[in-house]
Amino acid sequence: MGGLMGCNAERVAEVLRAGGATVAEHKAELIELDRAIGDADHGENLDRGFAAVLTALDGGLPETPGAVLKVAATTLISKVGGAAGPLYGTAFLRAATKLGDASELDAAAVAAGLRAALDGVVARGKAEVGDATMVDALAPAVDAAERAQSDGGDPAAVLAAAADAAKEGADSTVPLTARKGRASYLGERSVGHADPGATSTALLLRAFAESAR
Amino acid sequence: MGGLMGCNAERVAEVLRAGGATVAEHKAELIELDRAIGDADHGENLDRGFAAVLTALDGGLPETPGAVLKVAATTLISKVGGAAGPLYGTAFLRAATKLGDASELDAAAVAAGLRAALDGVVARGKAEVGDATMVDALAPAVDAAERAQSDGGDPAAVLAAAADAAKEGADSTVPLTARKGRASYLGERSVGHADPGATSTALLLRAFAESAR
Amino acid sequence: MKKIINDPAAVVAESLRGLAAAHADLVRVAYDPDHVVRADAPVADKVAVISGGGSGHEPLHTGFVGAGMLDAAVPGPVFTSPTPDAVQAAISATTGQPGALLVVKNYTGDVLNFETAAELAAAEDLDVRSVVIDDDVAVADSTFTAGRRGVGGTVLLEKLVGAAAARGDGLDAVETLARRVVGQVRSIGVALSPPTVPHAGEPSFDLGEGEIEFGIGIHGEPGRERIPAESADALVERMVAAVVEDLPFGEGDDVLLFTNSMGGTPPMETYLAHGIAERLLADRGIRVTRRLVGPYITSLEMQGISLTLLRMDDELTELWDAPVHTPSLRWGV
Amino acid sequence: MKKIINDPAAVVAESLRGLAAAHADLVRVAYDPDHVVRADAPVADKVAVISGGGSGHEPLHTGFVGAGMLDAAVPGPVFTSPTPDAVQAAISATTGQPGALLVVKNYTGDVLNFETAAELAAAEDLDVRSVVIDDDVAVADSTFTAGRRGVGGTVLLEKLVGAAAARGDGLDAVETLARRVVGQVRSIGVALSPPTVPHAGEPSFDLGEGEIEFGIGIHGEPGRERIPAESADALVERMVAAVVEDLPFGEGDDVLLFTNSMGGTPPMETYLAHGIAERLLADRGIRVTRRLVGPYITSLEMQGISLTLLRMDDELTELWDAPVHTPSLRWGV
Ligand SMILES: Nc1ncnc2c1ncn2[C@@H]1O[C@H](COP(=O)(O)OP(=O)(O)O)[C@@H](O)[C@H]1O
Ligand SMILES: Nc1ncnc2c1ncn2[C@@H]1O[C@H](COP(=O)(O)OP(=O)(O)O)[C@@H](O)[C@H]1O
Ligand SMILES: [Mg+2]
Ligand SMILES: [Mg+2]
Ligand SMILES: [Mg+2]
Ligand SMILES: [Mg+2]
Repeated sequence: MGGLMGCNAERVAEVLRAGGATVAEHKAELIELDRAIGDADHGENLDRGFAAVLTALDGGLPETPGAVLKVAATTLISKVGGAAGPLYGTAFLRAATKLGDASELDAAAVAAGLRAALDGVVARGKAEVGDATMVDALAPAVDAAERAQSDGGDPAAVLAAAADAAKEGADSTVPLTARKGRASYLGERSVGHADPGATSTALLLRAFAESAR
Repeated sequence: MGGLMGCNAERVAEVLRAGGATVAEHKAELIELDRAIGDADHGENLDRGFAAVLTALDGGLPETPGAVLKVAATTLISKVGGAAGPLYGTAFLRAATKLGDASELDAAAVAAGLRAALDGVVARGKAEVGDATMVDALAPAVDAAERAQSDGGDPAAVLAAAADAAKEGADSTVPLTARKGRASYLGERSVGHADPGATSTALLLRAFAESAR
Repeated sequence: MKKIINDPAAVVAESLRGLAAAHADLVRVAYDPDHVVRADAPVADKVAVISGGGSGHEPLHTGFVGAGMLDAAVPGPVFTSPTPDAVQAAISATTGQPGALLVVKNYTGDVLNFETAAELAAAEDLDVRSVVIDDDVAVADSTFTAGRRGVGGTVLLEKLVGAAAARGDGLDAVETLARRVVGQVRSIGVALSPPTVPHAGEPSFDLGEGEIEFGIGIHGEPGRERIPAESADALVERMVAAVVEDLPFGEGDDVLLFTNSMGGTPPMETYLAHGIAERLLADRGIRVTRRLVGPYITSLEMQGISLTLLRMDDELTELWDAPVHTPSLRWGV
Repeated sequence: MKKIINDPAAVVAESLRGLAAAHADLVRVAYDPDHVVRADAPVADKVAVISGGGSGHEPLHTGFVGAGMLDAAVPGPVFTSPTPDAVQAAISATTGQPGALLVVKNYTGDVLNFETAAELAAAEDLDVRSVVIDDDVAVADSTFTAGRRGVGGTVLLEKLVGAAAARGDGLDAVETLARRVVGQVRSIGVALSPPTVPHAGEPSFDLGEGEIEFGIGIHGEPGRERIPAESADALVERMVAAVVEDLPFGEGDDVLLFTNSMGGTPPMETYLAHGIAERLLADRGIRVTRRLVGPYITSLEMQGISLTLLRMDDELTELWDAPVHTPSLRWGV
């Protein structure tokens, strides 16, 4: 089965596994980004969390995509800690809730899930675009996803558009002065560094998109 | 007045001042030697002590060479600390006692003063030649001083002979395994380093000899 | 990086094992989720005082569990806030009808995770309140940042609210006291060398031989400003000025002066700095009536110090002097 | 080198000023010659317990002045034994008819300077005895060296003889106890990084990224052996073996385990090592009945730890548990 068309719980779990693999692969890079303007734990935190998500999924797959995402959410909340844990956890939780008990996802569901995720992150963290946080990657990703969906894209195309925009969004944090999270303590000294959370968001969406192709 | 012939309290003070100057000049070098096999304080300790000796002498000169050396001894004992303080202090104290209340020193007195100094160091520190301590410089220095004196040398010649032998003695500590003092904790790892105390003894005797010329 | 550790991922749990062995009379340690509670928890009819945060700041918080201070501490991974389930486990193990106060340092992660835990506790009909401590004057207190960090003031706050709970104050009173303390405590920190996070393996920042990070936090996050190394007199004056001018503290004030080592700075320098700070405060007419000197809130092996000033009054003095019996703070017992 | 100091030559005196300000209720500081005495010295009808040595090992010895431990401490310059007149001043300020015990770490300089002070005191008809502590198993105990160094055992010795003097033991009894403790305490230390002596300005030794100094002293003198960095499990096993085999300690022994940070090693690692040591001793059938964990005898900012084992019995346990009230060790009061 190519693409996410008609994608079910199993496919969503596969996509999450791809996300876990990319976090493991980029762990050192994320630590290094966080070392520069934070406390050098973002890669370690996310990797610990996604490894636990994969273990949880190995233990038995729930029946719906929403239920799979909910497992991911609660696992992230109880394993990641720091700022990223509650934020990513909330993102997955809100997406899960949005998807309800649908057994398969279409492009509209994917876009709506992403929108719910973003709303959750903003509700918890109160960051706006331009504050140099994961919102700078996620917000344009959601916009792009919705455009791709209304242009008739399939779920894979929606995710691909989100990934592209997220990457651009993450890059856009480099010249910014951080205003939320740990990097904000640096004031202008945060300028010139990519935000770790925005970078991990972009990496995750890229992995999701590639796995969904 | 050239040389120490007929030398009085004032000349002895001058000789001590030359010693103080050499210690100040070589302070960093002595710290560095002690850093390698000890605790990096020998130069600091001696410099603190000799600076105090010079201050004490500036405050008023006693009448006899012995009394001058006694001021040096008590000042070193109360200012140097560590192993070197009591050892150098004892050396000067014993020399002072040996010289009694003679108002001028001849070659025999200089040689006898050095012998008394050595005996004092050995009595306090229990080191033998070959243990890689200041004794390795002082013992051959005393032997050479006595030879020079019995060969008819004047006080300056006696000190010059002592200084030459002390330098050789200090160099001889390089291949030795230290058996006394802090360097002994290193066992064979002390091999290859000159002993700081032997080195300072050689430097002092060289300064005394040159000042006495 | 050289550390006395085995697997970096196990460092917190293994360290807790040593704490448990060393202080079995004072604390009980539970693992996965990790939390440390008083050996005699739950203490009946007493408000529970609970704190926590990333590890690497020891003795904060685990070293302050015991009579007269914390009922529980929740250590997260190194420099990483603990998760809500860990906080919840600590709440469950210590909290009864009088409720609990969570002492939360103002970092996004701590605030979010403790908030979630408090919500979960509320769902179980426990009265759990939070107080957020944000005493670090290095960070501009504006809505354009995550707000000021919680640093040295946390130690004092935990002692004071712990004493209030121990004397039988109810949750309202303990909470009110906590907010009052937060309102009158201020801190500033400097770093001379960086810490190294075990899993990162590299120093958290690079600092030249002649440089100091002024306004450092406690997580190896770089400071607000990098200044040339200077004499202790000049540096402590710069620190005292930053703290005094912020609240501001003024002539006639009674204060508690807390001179803290960030870990790698030895007592010789910590006391030296303390002596200078005492003199500079006296010069300003500020009277130091209580003091605490030593490594109480650290950043692994980072070299540096912080100064914390708390405005004192009779009640705070009485609470400060009240007995405390924990692994790392102990008097009156 | 970066340190929070002014003039390196003034570092000890300036640090003492901070100590005096922080603990005016416990200690009194006199300068030039520098010595620290109990605030209530001289204590009538009590054997005085006095120690001292080079500075840079804080809290040893100045942090242990107070009720139940030291009557006086004599801090020399950094890593340099104090001079006899300083020791003599401390004796004069604290010693009456019951006499005094000098606790001397076995270093040539300390032994010679304290010996001279004792002679001077004898000339003034004071009964002053010395006990030399030499508990470091890293140094071969032979006449071909200056003998074993005094290290971690010193802390325990000062506490125990301080307690004996406090309960009213006479000088003979205090001296006998001291010698008994020296006979049954052993230590070993390791360093992961060197200290830097303020006046030297350079690290005391150079250590590669993958190297550990095994059998380190407390003065930045290099250790006996340089070994490759290894896991905490392997390193602590190596240390425990060295200490246990030396006395030897054996199955059925009750011991006090003192896990000491050399200064720069944070609590996280110190407790981690302590937990491993507890386990390794249990494996050998050695029962840990008392413990002390933390930075109590340090070498400036050197990273590393030491382990000290003291064979316990009822008397030593009672003396260990007895009240102590000093700046850095406090319980039972
Ligand atoms: N208020 C916030 N809103 C959105 N994202 C945030 C916020 N605060 C922090 N973040 C994100 O979290 C990332 C840091 O995560 P992590 O390093 O795991 O946690 P911590 O900062 O607690 O160490 C930042 O790079 C940023 O993207
Ligand atoms: N027992 C001894 N006999 C003779 N000289 C000694 C003895 N012990 C140490 N020394 C000398 O003292 C020197 C060290 O002096 P110093 O560094 O000032 O004292 P410390 O070793 O206490 O730091 C050594 O280099 C050695 O020459
Ligand atoms: Mg981080
Ligand atoms: Mg030395
Ligand atoms: Mg963190
Ligand atoms: Mg020395």
